[in-house]
Amino acid sequence: MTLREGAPVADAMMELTETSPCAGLLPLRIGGWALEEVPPGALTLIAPYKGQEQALSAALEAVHGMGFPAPNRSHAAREASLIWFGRAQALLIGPPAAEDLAPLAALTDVSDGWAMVRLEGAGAEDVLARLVPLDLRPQVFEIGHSARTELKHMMASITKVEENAFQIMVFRSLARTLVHDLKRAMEAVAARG
Amino acid sequence: MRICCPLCGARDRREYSYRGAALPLPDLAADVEVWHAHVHLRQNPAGPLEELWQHEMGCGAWLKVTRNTATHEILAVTLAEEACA
Amino acid sequence: MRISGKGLVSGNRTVNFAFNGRHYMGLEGDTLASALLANGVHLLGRSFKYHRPRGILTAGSEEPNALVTIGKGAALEPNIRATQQELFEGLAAQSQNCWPSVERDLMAVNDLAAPFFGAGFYYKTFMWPRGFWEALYEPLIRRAAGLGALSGAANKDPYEKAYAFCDLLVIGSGPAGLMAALTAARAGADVILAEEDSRMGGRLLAEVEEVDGKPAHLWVAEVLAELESLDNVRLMPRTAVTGAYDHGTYSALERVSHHLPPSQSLKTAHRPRECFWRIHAGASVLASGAIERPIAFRNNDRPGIMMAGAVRSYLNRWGVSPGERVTVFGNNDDAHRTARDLLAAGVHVAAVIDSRHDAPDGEGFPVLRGAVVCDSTGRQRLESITIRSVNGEEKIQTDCLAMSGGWNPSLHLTCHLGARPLWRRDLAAFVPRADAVPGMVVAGAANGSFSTHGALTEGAAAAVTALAGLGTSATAAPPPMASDAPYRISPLWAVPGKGRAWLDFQNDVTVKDVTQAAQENFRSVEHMKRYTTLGMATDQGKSSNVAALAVLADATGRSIPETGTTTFRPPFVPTSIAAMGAGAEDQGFAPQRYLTSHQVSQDHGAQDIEVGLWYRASYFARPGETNWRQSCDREVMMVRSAVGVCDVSTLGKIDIQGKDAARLLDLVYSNTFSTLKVGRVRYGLMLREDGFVMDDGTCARLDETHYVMTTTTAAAAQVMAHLEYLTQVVRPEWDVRFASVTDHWAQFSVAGPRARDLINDLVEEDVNAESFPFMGCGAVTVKGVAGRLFRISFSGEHAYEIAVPARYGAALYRLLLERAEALGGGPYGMEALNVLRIEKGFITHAEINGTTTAFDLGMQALVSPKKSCWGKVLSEREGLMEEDRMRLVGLKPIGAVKEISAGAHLFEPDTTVERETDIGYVTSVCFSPTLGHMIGLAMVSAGPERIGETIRLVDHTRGIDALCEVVEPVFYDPEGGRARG
Amino acid sequence: MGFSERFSGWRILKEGLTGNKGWTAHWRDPEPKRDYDVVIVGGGGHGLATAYYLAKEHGLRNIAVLEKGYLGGGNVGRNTTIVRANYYLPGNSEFYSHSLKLWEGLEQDLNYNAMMSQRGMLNLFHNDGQRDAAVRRANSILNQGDDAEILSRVQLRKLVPFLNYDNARFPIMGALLQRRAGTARHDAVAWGFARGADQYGVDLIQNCEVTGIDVEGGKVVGVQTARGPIRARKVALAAAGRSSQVAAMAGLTLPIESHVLQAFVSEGIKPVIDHVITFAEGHLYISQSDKGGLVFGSYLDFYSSYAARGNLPMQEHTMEAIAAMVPAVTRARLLRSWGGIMDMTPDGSPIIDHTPVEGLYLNAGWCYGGFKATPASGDCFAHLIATDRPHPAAARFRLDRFRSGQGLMDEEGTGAQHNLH
Repeated sequence: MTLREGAPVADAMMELTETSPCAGLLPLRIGGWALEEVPPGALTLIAPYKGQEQALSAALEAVHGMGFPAPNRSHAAREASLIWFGRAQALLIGPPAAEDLAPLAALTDVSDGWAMVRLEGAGAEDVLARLVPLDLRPQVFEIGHSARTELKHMMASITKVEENAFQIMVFRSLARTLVHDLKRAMEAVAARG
Repeated sequence: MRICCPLCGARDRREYSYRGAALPLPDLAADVEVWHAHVHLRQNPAGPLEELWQHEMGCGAWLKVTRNTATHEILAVTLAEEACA
Repeated sequence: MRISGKGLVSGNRTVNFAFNGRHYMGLEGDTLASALLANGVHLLGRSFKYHRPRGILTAGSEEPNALVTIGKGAALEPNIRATQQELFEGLAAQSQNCWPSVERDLMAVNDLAAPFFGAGFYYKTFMWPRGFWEALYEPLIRRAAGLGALSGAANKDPYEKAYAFCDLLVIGSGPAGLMAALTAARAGADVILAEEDSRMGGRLLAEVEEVDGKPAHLWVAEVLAELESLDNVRLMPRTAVTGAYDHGTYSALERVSHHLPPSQSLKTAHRPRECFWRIHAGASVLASGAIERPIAFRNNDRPGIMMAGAVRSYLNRWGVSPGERVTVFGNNDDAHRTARDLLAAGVHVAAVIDSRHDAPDGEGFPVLRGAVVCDSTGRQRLESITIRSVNGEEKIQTDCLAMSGGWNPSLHLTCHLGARPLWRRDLAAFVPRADAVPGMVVAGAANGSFSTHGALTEGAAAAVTALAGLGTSATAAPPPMASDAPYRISPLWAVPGKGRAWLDFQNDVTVKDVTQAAQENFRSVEHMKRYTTLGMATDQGKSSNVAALAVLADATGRSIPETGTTTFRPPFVPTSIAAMGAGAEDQGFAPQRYLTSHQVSQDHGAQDIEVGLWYRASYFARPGETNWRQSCDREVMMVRSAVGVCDVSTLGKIDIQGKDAARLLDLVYSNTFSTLKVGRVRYGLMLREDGFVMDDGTCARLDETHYVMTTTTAAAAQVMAHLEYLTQVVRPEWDVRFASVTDHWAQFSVAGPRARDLINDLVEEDVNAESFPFMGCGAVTVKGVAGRLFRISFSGEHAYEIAVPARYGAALYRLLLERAEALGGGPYGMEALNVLRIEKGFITHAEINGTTTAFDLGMQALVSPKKSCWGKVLSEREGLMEEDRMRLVGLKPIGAVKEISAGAHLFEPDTTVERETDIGYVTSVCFSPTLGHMIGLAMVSAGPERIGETIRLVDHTRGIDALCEVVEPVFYDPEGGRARG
Repeated sequence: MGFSERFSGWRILKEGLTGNKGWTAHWRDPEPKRDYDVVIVGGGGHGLATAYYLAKEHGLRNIAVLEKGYLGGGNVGRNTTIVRANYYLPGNSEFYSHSLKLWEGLEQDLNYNAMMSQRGMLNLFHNDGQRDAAVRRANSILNQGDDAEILSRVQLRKLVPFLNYDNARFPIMGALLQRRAGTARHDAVAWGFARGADQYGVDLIQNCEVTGIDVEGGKVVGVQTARGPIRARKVALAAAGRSSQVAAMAGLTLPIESHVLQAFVSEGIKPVIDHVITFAEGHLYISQSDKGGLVFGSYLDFYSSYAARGNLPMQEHTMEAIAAMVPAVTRARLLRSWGGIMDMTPDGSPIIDHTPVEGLYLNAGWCYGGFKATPASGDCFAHLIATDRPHPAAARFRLDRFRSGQGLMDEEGTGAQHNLH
């Protein structure tokens, strides 16, 4: 199975149209906040094999310009980011993972497995504080920090990508609930004025 | 209640799931008495207890937590893969 | 009576409100209580048991009497404390627990029968004749239950929950709390200052006092101004900290919009009524002040008898005098302070009755030393009190009695982790233990330091201590000048004498009830409370517990510490279920998972059904089909005769890689996977540690070190956690990695004689018996998209599961349906899928119900004798191998009754139907359109030995009593030729 | 043996007219004797009931109940007061059936009004699978000779119109109704058994913690207590929540893990909920007491604990379940929450059995089910202690079933992990 799953083979033959996880649900603007879907690119789970952690990190550095992230951290490069995605796992966002990483780590294509949204606006952490049991105070959860946690009752990945901007991921099938819960939180915080 | 995950730091109890006492694992082929004791019987102390938790809604790591069952005070947390290796 | 120019609300805007239908005017900043007092309204409600007229006792959340109902229709809210409810334009409040009106309440007859309603009377009667309890007595008692009433309509107001984090949580904004917050804030710590009241300042708003050479409330304003100017401080008014939990977690209830008129505008439509906060604090300072306690004497519950501190609050904060001819009764110096303030405000003070012989002189008012109040008169408002002293008894006319039995530190939160408070003789009160809650430092009145100076100093010091625990050094803010009057008290709990003297006002528990409890040997304080219901009303015994304990101690001849301590449990103030449960209303209780095919299915007439968290298509109603059975039968026959398409993406899919992948699968499955060839799929069984079946499913080998495991929809999360357990805890040394790819793949079953035609129509590869044999798998290109094809069948037909990345799911599903329909097929749903699998005897969680073993399910062959596996040892316990265990068989009706039902029980023909003769139960049934009759799967004692026998099926709930033949569980194509061919 | 002081309406009247001066102690506070035929460890509901039935049914008199705190201070005083007989597995079926029958005559038997109220219990179901399980359960109950009905959504809505029928995450499909199920005033049950036992001459000894169990040659001979040694021919353990510690004094390791279960009560409100209602998806059970408080609970906190208090996540889950299913009561306010310590066994069912130590008997592992079991637990345990043969209704509550796998009673099918029941 060398063919990278999910990649169109020859565009001429395309008959299957794509649907994004949050199609028809986003964007939303409520109060001072914008909630937008992050266009699904390639997502690859990278799980180093035993004893390969250093070698993998070096290889990642070489091909993608980013080493394996420390727990609760992420790296961003041009058109690519690499976020820590849990115990012994990182998620490469953007380009497909280079095949030559394969001997060093289990590579799993999960490009279509996640709904990914971006919440932006001053006080975005006040919105997330309605849903996430995470200490998001700016001096604690800084730009580039990333956490696996829960959002209401869903497994989630939350990354602070910029000042006042968070990237939030849940399993694709949960996209509606994610948008519903974030919308509700935005409305409630906005209504306090 | 909060547990300090060695990978993620202090997190709310709601991110974790509980399995029970962390007991030495019998050999897979050990006889039924041994497995019976392992699966069913518990010292069940009112005091410090080594137990297994999983950071299920977080990083997925299984943790060996030493916790006082009378006070809920947490005395130590390690990654199970290191503690049990 | 409002005293012009007096109080902190003086000069504020007027506000219109209504009480019991009458209209009044109050001032902005008023509570309902202060506004009613200003309007001369003193009768607010009725007590629980005796329906005694009741007024306002306190000025805070500890109020036992002044409970009202606010709002209309679905917004109607009972048991709101008038002493806490802020006035807003148009507020309409009602009295509770009275009929027809609070002035004339028929249930007041209870008061006359009081002698027979003593403590625990109901345990001693209502027992004869048997059955009358439910029929007669209980309904009467239930009708009397409760105070306020709910509307009966669903609560549609918005509520929310939120998390907050800080270095230091300061609870209470009196002198101690303000100094703690100031000290921590100046040290740069992240501070949350939570105050239950709408306005910060605590007692400093209620006392005539100077701090730092200026009126106390002005000093408060200055401090608040500084705190507000700092961005490391978060001020949370109207926020009661309700609980202390493990490891620095606190709960708090914010009354977000109780003080506002119902929202009209769209902007505020989503404004929560309340917010339930989960606060994690590195450390905390408890500066919650103290609660003044009543003195028990005969008829001490009349409207107009109030706490002395509350009288000062109404006078000094709200500019209201609760009476025109006030008397004061106390055992400590605070009582005198009340007289002083009233006098200064021009209110007539008839007398100060002080039980102490060494009470200080009055300053312009008469002081009766060594005297007590022993009775009162006045039906709906206090008219007179009777004073007893060495010179005998004397009656004084008065319309307000301010009483003070001393102060109890508000140490409730220090008990929440189980610590018991300590008794301090000099204060005649309990004080908190130093180490009661890790990381919490108690300061000010909450700690028994009752002087303003003491509170200011202790508050600052507490912050320093608390922050030191976090490794942050701070310097205590210098305490401003303030009074340091000593607290002098000599205990007085209950004035001896005849009649009823109230301890717990709301629940009508009197001194007599407590002494009777003691007399009946309910000597443990817990017994006394439970027997008399003392402290169990909505005020949670805030003002009654300690006095009752003292009375019990006296009645049992023990000291108070010997008798016991009071303890408190969360929440500190009653907290609405709506706030703590916010987000779960309507459909918010659990997340909702949708398939990529959902919309397309809907377009094809699909009816949704919940499967775990997922929504799946139950069946597809075609025009003309009037019930699900018609659709289901058609879909089944469609699959058997042509081709059907079903979205099976909900099945858990776990991608497993690494050199030890095969070893892991041999450990987790009872059968062997290391021998599985690349490009092939195998059905596998998983056992729990205790040997029972956990789950089943297929697992495909994509290459030497790469598998993809399928789990049932229901067990997906459990299996994932199990794999993590096995690889992290049991075999951490193995080199294997896995990841859930459930949501990444949209996977569709294509089943039926025409399945291969349909598949070949869509994929580039030539799919044939060689390239994709039964139980084969491989990569395919579907309309240019790289996908996977598995030749597996859950229907017994020639079938495939085709998978593409989820972004193409909707498109592929649409295409599949289009092509299927061209071949005489179409979509099928869960109902048909269930029929197809029962006809084939395939099991689901109806059979894998957590109490069945591989042996029970006839799958012992799948427990490989050649290797050990997880759960194997205990699965072979002698008790789990007995022939007569309930084991899987098929059933088909053979008697006159052709109906069988799931959940029915099974018996041998001609036995009585009872538990002793019960030999099994039916797990799954369906009508098989293929066979033209109903079929079922069942667990039957020694089932396999009964094949061919007749068995009796009884379902009392559906009135079914049928004879069935016990058959092999496979009803259709037992040789499996159709699936393999 | 009759009661020295009978309670009745007349008594109330008489005492009321004479200033309630005549009421006497419900039980004595005797000094412990040096020697008893039977010492019962644990003065909770089960221990007191055991003493009562030992005296009443088996004529024993020389009995002591040793309680480390105050009588009824354990789980009998901290539960959600539900009484039911709607189990479906052999063992549980006959036992809880027996218990419900005892409940029905209890107040006259004890001359104490425990306010047993057979208001009916509704177990909601939400899909076909749950319905079939409810039907299987209902048929088990009926085969046992108790009452059960399956209500359709329409019938249910007539009975309890205020549930969330129209916009629920898990739509309500129907319910299993047991009319004879209901609630009782929990404290009164303990007090009634205590008073009854006391009047038979049983010594109820409070503030008397057992610190050791004396075993000589494999046979129990007595106990060590905070108030000195006490000899006994038989020692019966009924110390739920502390079973493991007490058993350890005799060198036994039990198949028990201790977990905290929270219970909740709201402010008193006028009656809204007349039945006991359970919502399986949230493991919620809720009813309303005669005083007007809503009484409810849900899951364990799920971690081992001896601290009789819980934490927020499960409190919130419980309130969320109410918000989801009973939105008409969510303006009611939580007044108190408390935690009880549960003996959790690997199959969620209890143990009433001999132990390897001669003369030492075990009553433990009641998980959530202890309160409704109180009378039958006492009756069956007393039978075992007095006759050394198991009572037929409790013959399956064997200590060795986990080892043998024979007769496991895993009603929820969640397996041997103690906290999952």
